[in-house]
Amino acid sequence: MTPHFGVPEFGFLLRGLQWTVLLTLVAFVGGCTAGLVVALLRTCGRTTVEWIVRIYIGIFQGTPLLLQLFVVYYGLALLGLKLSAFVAVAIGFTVNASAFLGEIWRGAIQAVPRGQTEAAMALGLHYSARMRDIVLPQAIRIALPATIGYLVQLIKGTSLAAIVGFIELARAGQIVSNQTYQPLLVFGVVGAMYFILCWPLSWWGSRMEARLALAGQR
Amino acid sequence: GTLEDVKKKGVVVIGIQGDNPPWGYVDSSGKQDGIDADMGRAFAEYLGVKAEFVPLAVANRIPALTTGRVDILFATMAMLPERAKVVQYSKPYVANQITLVAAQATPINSNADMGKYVIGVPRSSTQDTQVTNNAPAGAEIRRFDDDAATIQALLSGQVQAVGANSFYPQRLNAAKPELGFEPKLHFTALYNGACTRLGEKEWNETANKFVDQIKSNGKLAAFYAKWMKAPVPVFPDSVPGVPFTVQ
Amino acid sequence: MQDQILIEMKGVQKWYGGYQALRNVDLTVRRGEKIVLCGPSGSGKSTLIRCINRLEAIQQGSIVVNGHRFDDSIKAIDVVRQDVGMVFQSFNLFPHMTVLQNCMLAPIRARRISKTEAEASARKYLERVRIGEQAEKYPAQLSGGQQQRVAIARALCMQPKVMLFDEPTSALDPEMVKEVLDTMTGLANDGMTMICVTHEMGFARQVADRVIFMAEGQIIEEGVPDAFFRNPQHARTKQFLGEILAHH
Amino acid sequence: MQDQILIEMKGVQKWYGGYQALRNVDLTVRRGEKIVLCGPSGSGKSTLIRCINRLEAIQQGSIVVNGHRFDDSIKAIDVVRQDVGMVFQSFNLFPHMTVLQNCMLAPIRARRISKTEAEASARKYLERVRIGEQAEKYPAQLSGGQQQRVAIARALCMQPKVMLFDEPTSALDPEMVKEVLDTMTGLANDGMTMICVTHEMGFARQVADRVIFMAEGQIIEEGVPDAFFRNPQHARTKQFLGEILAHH
Amino acid sequence: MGYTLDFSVVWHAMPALLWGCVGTLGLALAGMTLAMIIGVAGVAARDAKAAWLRAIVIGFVEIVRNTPFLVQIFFLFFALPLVGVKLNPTATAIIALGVNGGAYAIEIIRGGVQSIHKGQIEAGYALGLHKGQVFRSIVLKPALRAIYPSLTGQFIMLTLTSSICSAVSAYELTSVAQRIESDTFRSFEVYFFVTFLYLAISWLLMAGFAIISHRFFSYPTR
Ligand SMILES: Nc1ncnc2c1ncn2[C@@H]1O[C@H](COP(=O)(O)OP(=O)(O)OP(=O)(O)O)[C@@H](O)[C@H]1O
Ligand SMILES: Nc1ncnc2c1ncn2[C@@H]1O[C@H](COP(=O)(O)OP(=O)(O)OP(=O)(O)O)[C@@H](O)[C@H]1O
Ligand SMILES: [Mg+2]
Ligand SMILES: [Mg+2]
Repeated sequence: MTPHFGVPEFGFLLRGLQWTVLLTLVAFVGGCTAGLVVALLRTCGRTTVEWIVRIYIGIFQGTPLLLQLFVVYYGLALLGLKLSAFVAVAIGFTVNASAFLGEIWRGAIQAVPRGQTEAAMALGLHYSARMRDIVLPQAIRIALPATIGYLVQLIKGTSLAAIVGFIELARAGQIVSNQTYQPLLVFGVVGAMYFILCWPLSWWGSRMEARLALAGQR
Repeated sequence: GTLEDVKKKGVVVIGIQGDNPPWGYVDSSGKQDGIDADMGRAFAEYLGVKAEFVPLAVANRIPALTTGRVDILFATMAMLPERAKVVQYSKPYVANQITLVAAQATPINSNADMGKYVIGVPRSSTQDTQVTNNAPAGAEIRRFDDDAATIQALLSGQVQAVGANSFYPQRLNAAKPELGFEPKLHFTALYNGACTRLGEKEWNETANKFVDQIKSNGKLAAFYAKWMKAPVPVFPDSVPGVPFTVQ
Repeated sequence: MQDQILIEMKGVQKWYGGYQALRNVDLTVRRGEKIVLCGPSGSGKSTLIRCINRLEAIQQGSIVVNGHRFDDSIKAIDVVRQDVGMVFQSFNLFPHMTVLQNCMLAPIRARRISKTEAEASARKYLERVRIGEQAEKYPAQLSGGQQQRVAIARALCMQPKVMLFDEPTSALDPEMVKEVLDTMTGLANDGMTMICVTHEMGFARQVADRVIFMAEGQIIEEGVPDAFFRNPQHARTKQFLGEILAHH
Repeated sequence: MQDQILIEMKGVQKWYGGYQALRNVDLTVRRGEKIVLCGPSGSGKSTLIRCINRLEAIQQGSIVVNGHRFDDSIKAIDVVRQDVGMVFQSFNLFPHMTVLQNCMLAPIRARRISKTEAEASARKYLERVRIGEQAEKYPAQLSGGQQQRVAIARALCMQPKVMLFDEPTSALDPEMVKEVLDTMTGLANDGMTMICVTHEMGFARQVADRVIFMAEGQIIEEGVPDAFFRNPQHARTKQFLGEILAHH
Repeated sequence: MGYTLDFSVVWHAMPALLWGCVGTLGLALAGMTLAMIIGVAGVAARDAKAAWLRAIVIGFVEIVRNTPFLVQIFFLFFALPLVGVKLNPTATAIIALGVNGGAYAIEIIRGGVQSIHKGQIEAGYALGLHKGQVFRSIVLKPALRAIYPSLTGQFIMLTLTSSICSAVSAYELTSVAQRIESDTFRSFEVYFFVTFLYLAISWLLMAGFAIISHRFFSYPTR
């Protein structure tokens, strides 16, 4: 009745880890796409649009992700839009990530010196060419460390997908701990798995940051 | 959707608990198991469709049903009058003893004794309701997310007693046999039913016919022997405040 | 041809919020003219030349560049910007592109000429500012003077009708000022129409057809360099020239 | 008294990692002397004066300031720093303090004089650099020239024996250069000992007792301004002066 | 549909919910205070002479930043009793929040100190101030001002993270919400409204932070 923590349990955690990775990828890809739109709208120069986007960002940065997922999952269902759990979670994460990444990238876009845009304008380049060729390539470099940092948050944040039934790593840990009654061991292993997933990214991020800082000094 | 939709699609979506053995849990190979899972599969078979399980956390079982994310709940749903106001119960199919469990050495003999200790319960569970109703005013009750955390709180000494269902003593003693965990107070026997949405007559009638059938054809007895290691108890014909049919 | 009017500003007024940066400015520039703009800090020199290629919008008056009147249509702005080259105090080279790419970008994207053509022309102008062998380097690998010369070449690649310079040498180490001024002088001798904000009075004397003095958003005085420096009319001009020339 | 030696550098060598920034520098400064230091970018001018108040540590040689020899004891460094005032190219005013607070901070903290006394002295020196009425403003609210004058007043408040200036006017708009140079000239006329890195040759001519030319970490040539400018001895000096003076 | 929204339960539960907000704010503010202390101490230790001390700080920061909060708080609540440290849920929550926020604060504050222009520090030395005086009078305020947005942003996140503390039965808004939900089964209404309450809390905090910033960091810059 009560198995000990062994190979099958470890395998179960690994399957949870797969979900964690998959959910993270979906959220990140979705968040990047939507975040780019948010960032561009937030810097478009039209006061009304910028304010609407600001409020959008404020709402999703100002409430717990847990409750956002809840409201998307059940709220959309109440409106008669019955999405599969995966699609609902993907939407929830995408929307949340778009707010955070949008804000990170807005900062990066605005951190590109104004003279760059002016030089591009003076050369007769249109908005799309200015963004694509001049501003965004520089903004991406500036934003990379923070973006990687957010990716780490996202990996950890996917644990909240459990509330709508996803058995990702944290949930798998709960289940195994509930079967084996060795929560310390189980959560230790789960923590280590998150660490192995997140730490290389964090390390890469801070190295990028250090490099950027160095480049900035020159 | 409606019963007809389900038959057309060939899949019934069943809400179940994901981490609460032996009621409903996902085993190490990722398969949904437990007595509720067997019930669910039997129900799908009864309808002639496939079963699709949605594992739910305790607190999300009712919203998953009411918002239409699942068609029916086999999710350790104890019959309580308040719940009956928002979901439609079927006839009962499982009984559950709700008790207060503590180590042998902890002297608890009456409800009033609960006031002297810190008591843990899984939030939103039947135990939560029972302990809250029976404990003296001012008793310190700590609410955790699920059974695992509650049990762990007792084992680590963060609480001295827990509101338990029939399976807690067995699990606790497996982890720390030297403490001799035992039921101290008996609160109530509770009955679990399948839940459908309020007012959906067709679903409710189908669920009731299914429960009647497995009671009479011995299937339920087999499930009971497998999971509860006990014979099927006698179920009451009515539970106060909990109608089994659409009113 | 020599007398053709290239830029005509009439009654131009420009506000930043409540602050009026240009007050009723009239200015006519003919093809081939070289104009030096000077005046104290905050007098509106940058604002004036930035209005010419619409980096700033004006609130009143009209600006006609090479026959195109500014309305607010995007089309008109783009057409004018292609006719007007601009060089900034802080170079504003694109740091993520090589020198060559910096020079090729706008011709390809805005003029839509082919890559090979763009490259040929870029290399030609880089040679002309005597920096051809640095084409594959990134801006950060060049000295300030070299960067500014690349910026000039980049603007020339669009084959502008007129070049605007906004204090092109004031961010440079003293040693590098000369190489940039020499490049500009060369350009002037080739007949390029130029408006140049600068405090390099030696350059003004040598190159300018007209020196224009601004203060508080207005054109106060203008004249040929010799007369302007020897015999300024207005008190404000005298004071300014006194300050600027005192410590040289 | 007039002949008292205030600074004496002997055989000073300074490396940044593997790069030698100062090569065997000897320099003696007497009380009341005004010295202008010039030379191409990277020649070690800043490094030299930063060694004097130990913002940079030296690896060989000795520096004696006002009779105090630098060893590495914290005490000696602090004492010397209080005797040496320094003015930077980029002002380095503290942005979160008002002008007055900027001037009062060090006297209160390092000299431990009373608040009222510090304020009185701060106001006196602010008057002296003709900026008394700006005492309550924050640095960002002042023009560059005003900021640099505050920086001078701030250094004076510590009543230093010698003032070091590291290109004090090269971050300024041309108009503001004069007001700062005037302040410095005033200071020189009052008898302050000064070492000044600058390319303002007019100032050097007018004020300096000696002009020193550095290149590649060495003192190449020195002399009284007249002789130095009219008749430089070394090829490197001639070339430098040629470049520097060409466009003026 | 068979389900009609009924927000009256939320109305009836309002006092409890508002108390929950107080609980959340209390946890958050206590957590932030602890995080600040850990942050400043950590920055000092991060640049200490003793290599082991630096290693501890680096290890601490990396572990905390690369594991989920839930795992951290479980560890504090369920594992520390095994070595004889038994903290009540509130203390556990505050420490968990403080430790989590502290790790981020260390990195943020460090960045702020490094962002101070070297010339500022040199000017301080040139005036004869010593290291401590330079840090207190010259570095600290501009550094805090530079990091203020990211620091307060992190603290808002910390406030939202406190919703996870219900997992160890700490008293805060989410636990109150779950309690009301289990009484009424009006999950959607309750959670929807609680989401609004969180929004109100974070906007309130932002406003508070803005006032503090205005009061202490409002010197002009270019
Ligand atoms: N974007 C802006 N917003 C508000 N005011 C501005 C802006 N740009 C310039 N100004 C103001 O307009 C006035 C003229 O500025 P402008 O840059 O044209 O002066 P300038 O003559 O070029 O001075 P400088 O020699 O310092 O470059 C100044 O008072 C300046 O403060
Ligand atoms: N902190 C440092 N680390 C490494 N190298 C340095 C450092 N500071 C200066 N150098 C190098 O030492 C040399 C002398 O620098 P220094 O700043 O003294 O020159 P300078 O004569 O003041 O030049 P400039 O006129 O550009 O200010 C330069 O080659 C410079 O690159
Ligand atoms: Mg200007
Ligand atoms: Mg220097």
